[in-house]
Amino acid sequence: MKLYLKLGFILLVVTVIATGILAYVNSITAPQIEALKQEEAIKSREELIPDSIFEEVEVSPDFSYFIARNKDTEEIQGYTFIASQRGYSDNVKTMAGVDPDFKLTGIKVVEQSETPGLGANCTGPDFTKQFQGKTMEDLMADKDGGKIKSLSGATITTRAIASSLKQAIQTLQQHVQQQAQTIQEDAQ
Amino acid sequence: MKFFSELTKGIIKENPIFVIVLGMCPTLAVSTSVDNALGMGLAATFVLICSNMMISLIKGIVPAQIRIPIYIVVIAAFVSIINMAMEAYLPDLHKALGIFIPLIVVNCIILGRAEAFASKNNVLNSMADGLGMGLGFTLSLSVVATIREILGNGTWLKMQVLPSTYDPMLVAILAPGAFITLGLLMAVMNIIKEKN
Amino acid sequence: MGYLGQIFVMAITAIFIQNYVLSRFLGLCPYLGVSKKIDSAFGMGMAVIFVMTLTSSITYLINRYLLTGMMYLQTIAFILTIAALVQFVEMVIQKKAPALYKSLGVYLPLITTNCAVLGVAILNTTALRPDGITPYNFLDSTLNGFFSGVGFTVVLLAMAGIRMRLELVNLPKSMKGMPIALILAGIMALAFYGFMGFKI
Amino acid sequence: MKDKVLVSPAPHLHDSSSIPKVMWNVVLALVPALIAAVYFWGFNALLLTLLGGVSAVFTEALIQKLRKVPISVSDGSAFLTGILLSYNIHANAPWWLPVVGAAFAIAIGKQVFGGLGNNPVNPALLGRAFLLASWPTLMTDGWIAPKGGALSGITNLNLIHSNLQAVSGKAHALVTGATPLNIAQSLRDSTFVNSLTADAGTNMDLANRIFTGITDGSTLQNLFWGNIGGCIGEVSVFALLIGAAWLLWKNIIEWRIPLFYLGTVAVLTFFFGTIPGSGYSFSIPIFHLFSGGLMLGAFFMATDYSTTPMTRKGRIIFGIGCGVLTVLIRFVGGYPEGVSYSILLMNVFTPLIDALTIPKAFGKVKK
Amino acid sequence: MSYKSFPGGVHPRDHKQFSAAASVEDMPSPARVVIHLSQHIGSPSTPIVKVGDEVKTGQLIAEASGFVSIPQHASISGKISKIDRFYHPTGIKQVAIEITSDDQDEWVQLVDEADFMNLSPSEMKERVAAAGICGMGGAGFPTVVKLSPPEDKPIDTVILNGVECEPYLTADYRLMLERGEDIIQGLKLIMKMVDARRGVIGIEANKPDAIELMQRLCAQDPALEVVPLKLKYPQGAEKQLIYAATKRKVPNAGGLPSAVGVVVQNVATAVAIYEAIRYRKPLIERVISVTGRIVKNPKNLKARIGTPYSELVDFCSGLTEPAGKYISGGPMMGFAIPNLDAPVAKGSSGLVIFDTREAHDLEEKDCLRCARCVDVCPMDLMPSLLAMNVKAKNLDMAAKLGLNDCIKCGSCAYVCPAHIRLVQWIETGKVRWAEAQRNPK
Repeated sequence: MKLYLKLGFILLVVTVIATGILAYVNSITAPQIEALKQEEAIKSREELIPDSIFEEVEVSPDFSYFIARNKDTEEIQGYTFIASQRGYSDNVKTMAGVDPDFKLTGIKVVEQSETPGLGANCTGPDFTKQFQGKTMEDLMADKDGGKIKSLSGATITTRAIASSLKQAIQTLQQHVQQQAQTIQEDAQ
Repeated sequence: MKFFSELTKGIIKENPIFVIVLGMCPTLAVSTSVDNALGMGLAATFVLICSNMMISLIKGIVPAQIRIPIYIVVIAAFVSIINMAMEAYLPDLHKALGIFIPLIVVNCIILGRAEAFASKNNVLNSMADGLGMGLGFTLSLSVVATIREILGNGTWLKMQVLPSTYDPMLVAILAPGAFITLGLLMAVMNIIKEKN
Repeated sequence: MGYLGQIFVMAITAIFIQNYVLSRFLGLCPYLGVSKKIDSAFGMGMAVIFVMTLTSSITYLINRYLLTGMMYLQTIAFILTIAALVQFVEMVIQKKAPALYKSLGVYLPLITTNCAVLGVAILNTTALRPDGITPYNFLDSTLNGFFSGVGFTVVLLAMAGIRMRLELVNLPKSMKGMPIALILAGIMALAFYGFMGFKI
Repeated sequence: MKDKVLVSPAPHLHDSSSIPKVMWNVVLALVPALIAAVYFWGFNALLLTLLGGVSAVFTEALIQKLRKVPISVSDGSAFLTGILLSYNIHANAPWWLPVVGAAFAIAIGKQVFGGLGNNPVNPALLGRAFLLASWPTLMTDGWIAPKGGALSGITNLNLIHSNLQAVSGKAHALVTGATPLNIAQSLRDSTFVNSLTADAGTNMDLANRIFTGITDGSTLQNLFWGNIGGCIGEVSVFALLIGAAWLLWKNIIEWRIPLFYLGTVAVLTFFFGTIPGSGYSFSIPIFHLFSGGLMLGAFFMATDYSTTPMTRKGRIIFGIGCGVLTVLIRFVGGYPEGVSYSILLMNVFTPLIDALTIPKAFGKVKK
Repeated sequence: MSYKSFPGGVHPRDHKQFSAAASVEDMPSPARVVIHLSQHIGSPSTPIVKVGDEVKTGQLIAEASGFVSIPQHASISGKISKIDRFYHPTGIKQVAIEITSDDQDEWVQLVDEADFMNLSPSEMKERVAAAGICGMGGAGFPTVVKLSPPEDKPIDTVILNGVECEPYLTADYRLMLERGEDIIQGLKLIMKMVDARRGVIGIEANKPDAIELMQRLCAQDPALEVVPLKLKYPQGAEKQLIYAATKRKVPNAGGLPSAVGVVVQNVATAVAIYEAIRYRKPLIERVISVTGRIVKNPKNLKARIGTPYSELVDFCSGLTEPAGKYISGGPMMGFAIPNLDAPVAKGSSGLVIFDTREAHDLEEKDCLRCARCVDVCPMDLMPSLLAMNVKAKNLDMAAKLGLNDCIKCGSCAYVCPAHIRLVQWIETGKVRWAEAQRNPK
């Protein structure tokens, strides 16, 4: 028993030392990682809706969006959000921006594990560019009657992206309109 | 002299992948492109060197019964460090390698070297061993990645090497391609070994 | 899709589509190392299912309630959990079921370095349900661990079956051992592409 | 006088079967399907088929030469693999596709295991899976309609609408540009079905009409004769059945696997044919039996000796397994057709099935 | 007529046309005979004569050396000229007694017991034992042992094996046509000895006249019955015959027919039993088919045990073409022998001679896994798997798969398109396995 206690104690000491070192490294790297993440997020949002400051609105624990206001006029320039749906092999996460009329200003696929060479081509500009200016109604693969040209050999990925965006815009639109209504009602 | 021979053995004679056959998972998973392979290889090399040295340092004071858990803690600590460092300073590579960085912990090469070599040798030789094994690992990874990237994407280190009319053989960068490429490479190694 | 439907999709995904071995490249060492005989493959498979399920549930709790704010300790905490768990399971089985221990005993320590186990634990922390929105809860994690173990066992058994068969034939000398096992894995991965894109 | 007689172990009689006889007979049984293919698609079908065969033979000879083992291409097995692979490619494919595919099939599917009899999975199907994973667009795009027929097998477009093009370009594109199983897959998608309805105006259920079109008697007839789009060797059920009858009569294939395979597909499609969410019932077993590569698969691929169970019980399990997987992939999978993958998957599990179904010796006493 | 059968089996062409019409001819007693001490399963007989001794036809020259053994008798009269190793019908050399004829063919005294049917069973068995009878279908199991089943295994059925499923052979067929009544007597005697109520004669469908004749002979006795059997090889194998006739399965792993209450005897054995009990005649002659496409006059000969095969062939006027293969026994289970020096033994049912084209030596290829061997195996084994395991030296696995249940009927090798010598591999496996059992490491 004594031996076990001793062994346990040694293990504990080693672990504590390791933890200490890790905590120290973490304290150096964590801010850097956080800053990188922020920077990247801001950069991607800026790419979608330029010259804006962003304000986060949480709709539900699963969905939130950013309202983009003009840096100077504070006028609403549009919204950005992340849409996600299961694609061919796993979830495909797409960041997108819409203008105040809920027309897409651009998209960026931020996370996917689709088939390389096929579905994975959804990150390429050839595919993402076509989303610019599309409305909710257009957001279907061309095969399904929409205006999104399918990736060759990867209809499922195309569908997943299109339909996730469509759903997200729908939720967004509802929420924005609701919000506006509440404000109106409050004003009354 | 010993230092030098410990260094080179990992590259050819005791190559961790082709000869000892350890560390298959990352080899197959991250060899889709040469830059990923290099990144993974160097990360593993770093962990190998550090853990080998550390374990060699503490070998005198570690009770035999709990040496494995302690080795794992040491390795896990170094892996976590490189994981954080990469995330902070090489975010793109960190993203590409994904879960395989934390999984360096269970890469059998590292624990294997700790147990087989570092726990019995001095710090300098352990470092050489770690470096050699790491380089051997990196080299083999790069060989596999070279084949897969060229066949499956027509590029090498992102540079176009095959004519643009080449219709890439996608399977090479998919899972089946990884297994088959490595399998054939090992068969070729066997044939070479037999000839010698 | 109801919850049951989602569980079904999770099962199909973990076992066939995103099989840990064939598509995520995890757990290859035991997959290639312990697949020479059906009996031992079965033993290993059972041990992995057991440990993966337990690990998934325990690491979920650790991640959720102990590691908040200290994510940098995730790797070290998980690997220690797995090591301790394996040790514990080994002790329990040895005491309570010596027969089982005899057949599983040799495989249990190997599981500590089975990266699939650590892989499941880590991936569970960020995984989402098939609806693409909801993060895993305790039950999801546990089930995912179980299904992943089953997926591992299924391909391990198939592999063992083929390799036992190949034992009886005249393989080219250079292909014997690892090379043929890897090529078989590649062939199985190609066959498993048939499950891609299942939509239920 | 010294007797010069042969002293060899019993039995001293043999039924005169041999590996070349078996293989060339299967090749012969595949000829009707080739004739049908040439009739529907012209010379290119023949060319692609031969390219596959020649590439397979060449690869096998080359590897055997390198391995310094006797070259055995004359037994016909490599040629058979090559043409079976070509049969799984459509007639509009680039010439190098069957060449590369057959080379892979022979090299990785067969020779790395030491040759005939040792390969665990059907090399031709492995070659096809390899091509599908490597060049998916080449394999799945660019189908051409048979001479005088339609890709979808719907030769009577009036079944759907007399002026389909004007009513809905999309529906028109579908019924002229997709194979029956592709259409079935499209009809599985509620988004697509809704868009069709929206397209045609509210009072015409185009999707329902398309469904009627592909399950109409005239379409089923086209499916039977092979007047539809598809891979070179799979379209003509009629031609394949002639070959299958020959093989069964010559006792080269055994009835269990095809029967249980086709039977399972028929039963499952009958009971679970309704497409979830769409309301269209595909409970028409004959449509499923005649479409895609099922006949080719059931009689010529799922009966491959080395890759299917040896036990009688095992063969039944194998057939049922193939059927279940085929229907599963057709109904919920990512591909419109599941024959190749289902056989390939069952091949992978064949040794396990064999190990679990070893028959009890005659007179085995229960313990 | 409804034909019964068993699962599995093959359909080789029967080739019986060569000798089917030839009535049994008496072969003159030869100038020299070679009587092997091992013509049966069990321990070899012990010689009681020495070189130079004079013997009469039918005189005892070797005693049974145990329970599972039989005595041997001189088949001609003359002088013992040699006791040495001679070619055996299985193609290898074994110890035998050579007798050189004095051309007198002087017999020992025989009897004719009028009331032989009413002898006591033990008396009958004694006479059978003394006559040196072993199974004449080929396997050569000492008959008296078969007639003395364990006390706890009551026998209710005796089956006479008139199947003769081996292609070419017609000896049993002719015997049934020409000595039907003696066969029935033999059957009745066997039933008496084992106290069975039912007697069955199994005959294959390709011998309709024999079926008809035997049915007529059985008609008076309700206890006797002829069971017509499907034309299929190995219909005459003991376990398969029992199954076809009674639907009973003899337990595997060394189970005997007595376990299911059955005794099986060959029709030729039945005649020998009849003669032994009635006349006290030892087994010194038997009917053997000498046949094949190139045998000038294929015949069914009643030949003395020990007659060299070469003399049989000469008696059939020789060969029309050079021989490619000599087969002692039937072509499915018989032994290819290097020359015609071997003599007729008690179990020799035929001598089949192939021409050079029929004698093919097929090259063994890798197993295709076509599973035809599995489909035809009458014992429900997986022959190719057994062979592969033997080749790979997995003897324990092979044993688990039923290695020792193989009856070496050769159906598997007959259909194998890869020409694998399955029977030989399995036999090798049996030997190696037995060796491994004796000397466990």
